Amino acid sequence: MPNPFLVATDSEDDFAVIRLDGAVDAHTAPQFEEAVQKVIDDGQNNIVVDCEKLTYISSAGLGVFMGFVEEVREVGGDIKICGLSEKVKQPFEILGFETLFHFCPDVESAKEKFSEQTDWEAAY
Amino acid sequence: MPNPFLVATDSEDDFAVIRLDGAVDAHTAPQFEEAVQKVIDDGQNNIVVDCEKLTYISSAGLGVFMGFVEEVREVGGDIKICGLSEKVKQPFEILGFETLFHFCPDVESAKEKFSEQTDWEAAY
Amino acid sequence: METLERKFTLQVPSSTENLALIREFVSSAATQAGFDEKEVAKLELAVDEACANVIEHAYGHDANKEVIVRARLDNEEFSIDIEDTGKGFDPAEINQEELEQLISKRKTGGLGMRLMKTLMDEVRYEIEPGKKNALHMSKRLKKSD
Amino acid sequence: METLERKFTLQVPSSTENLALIREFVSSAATQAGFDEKEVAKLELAVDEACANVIEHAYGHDANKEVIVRARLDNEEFSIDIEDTGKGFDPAEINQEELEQLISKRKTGGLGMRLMKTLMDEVRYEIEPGKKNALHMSKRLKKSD
Ligand SMILES: Nc1ncnc2c1ncn2[C@@H]1O[C@H](COP(=O)(O)OP(=O)(O)O)[C@@H](O)[C@H]1O
Ligand SMILES: Nc1ncnc2c1ncn2[C@@H]1O[C@H](COP(=O)(O)OP(=O)(O)O)[C@@H](O)[C@H]1O
Repeated sequence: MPNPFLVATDSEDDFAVIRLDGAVDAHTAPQFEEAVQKVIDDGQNNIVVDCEKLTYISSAGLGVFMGFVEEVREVGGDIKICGLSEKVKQPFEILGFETLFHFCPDVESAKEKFSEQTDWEAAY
Repeated sequence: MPNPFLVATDSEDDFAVIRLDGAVDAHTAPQFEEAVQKVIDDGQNNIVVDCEKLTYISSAGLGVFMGFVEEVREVGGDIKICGLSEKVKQPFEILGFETLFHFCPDVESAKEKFSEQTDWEAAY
Repeated sequence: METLERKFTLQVPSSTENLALIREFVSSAATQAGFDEKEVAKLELAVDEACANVIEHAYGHDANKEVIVRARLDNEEFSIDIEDTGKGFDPAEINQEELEQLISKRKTGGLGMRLMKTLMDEVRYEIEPGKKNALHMSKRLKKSD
Repeated sequence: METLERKFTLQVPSSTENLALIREFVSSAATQAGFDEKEVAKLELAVDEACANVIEHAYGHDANKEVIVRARLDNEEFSIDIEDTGKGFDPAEINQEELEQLISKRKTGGLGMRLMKTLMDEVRYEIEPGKKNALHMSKRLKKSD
């Protein structure tokens, strides 16, 4: 198969970094969802999703960001998205994710972004 | 498209190295054939075909080796094949290429192989 | 100018496992139509969304059913037809909520049809309940400016 | 044990440009059948050879014609059917020369059918000249030892 999908989670400092490798579609989104759920269950709400090796994402994958972000923001955490290529960024842009999520170039800048206070409530 | 095909030719010392990148099938074999023809037209008969980045080869690609090797051997040259992965090696093995061609791990060892005298005539 | 017409058809079991192949199929046909990499990615996404809906909503993940994707290209446009014989639905009744609403309701779905409409020039459903549900989408090759 | 049956069909213009997609198609279906990477590569190659023959010999590179590949998998085997309506030929009359001969005659072809026969467990042609030429190939999933 052309696109084996892999998801790996690391604890780095005070953050959970979830790395997506391959394509997130309706077939593989459940694995991504499970990874986010596990991080939250473990009490970590500062989540960076590293998309550097993400080759594709459909609405099933975008839905994972949508479904969890409120929950972590309520307790002062966030889900930051980093490393998106121009091509993979398209669906995020089309649906207006950039006004409701922080996009960062890499994991380091995503971690730094957590120190900024953002009033997401005002956005929706 | 998943497999763009590239062929690049370099003159290295007294050898022409033809590097195949991608899949050689009935669609792309003519580009490979053209590259070999050009090398021979330029008077170079010591040819190394570097298959390190070759992901696939069908009989159309194998036919290029078959069609030219006699011509270069007649004038004391050869076509050596190097860098084949286990997977891509399969069709060569099935058809018995290893008794009629030299397979080498890399370009350097293929070049060295030219100093050995091989009586290919005895093989066919 | 020569009129070119090319048809591609793919029929696979109705399982999300086959979405990757469906995207390869669209990518091949769209690349031959002359779309650039970014446009090809859009077409792949639109067809993936449409087929994911068939697999999930029309056939409820029953892999004994089949998804059929037809692509057609000529000098002017690239079109896609996807048919299902599932339960059907009324596209006009689908309430397309804003991303903000979806997030505050913690929804994980509801974006597919919006994506399809944004990505393609034309998206048209023909629903004949109990018979067949047909989706036609198209994209022009060269935008008239 | 549950009997599983899955069918995959791909129909594309008769052009070597589509061989890459044909291989992706076979790779997807064969991977779902449970073949390992090396076996999948063999199936891709056998089907590529068969389709290249249809595109070149049956249809003489006329891209207005179409190549249809059907794959079927069940618990026991993976089978492929490829049909063409081209001029046909008599497989029994094809003189399969040894590699040595081909090389000394500077031939660039003549290996495809030998590859197919080695790669698959079964290769069977049914030629009805002027009507249709059908090729059936299959490979067992688990070799009986
Ligand atoms: N082919 C289909 N058959 C039946 N219902 C469908 C089909 N396509 C879409 N729908 C309905 O339209 C709704 C919205 O679809 P969509 O915007 O793609 O979001 P999602 O699939 O994430 O729910 C689906 O939830 C479903 O009820
Ligand atoms: N589908 C087909 N229709 C017509 N002729 C065919 C077909 N398949 C094979 N052949 C004939 O059989 C010959 C041998 O085929 P093959 O072993 O694949 O080698 P090659 O295609 O390189 O010639 C071809 O040259 C052709 O004459």
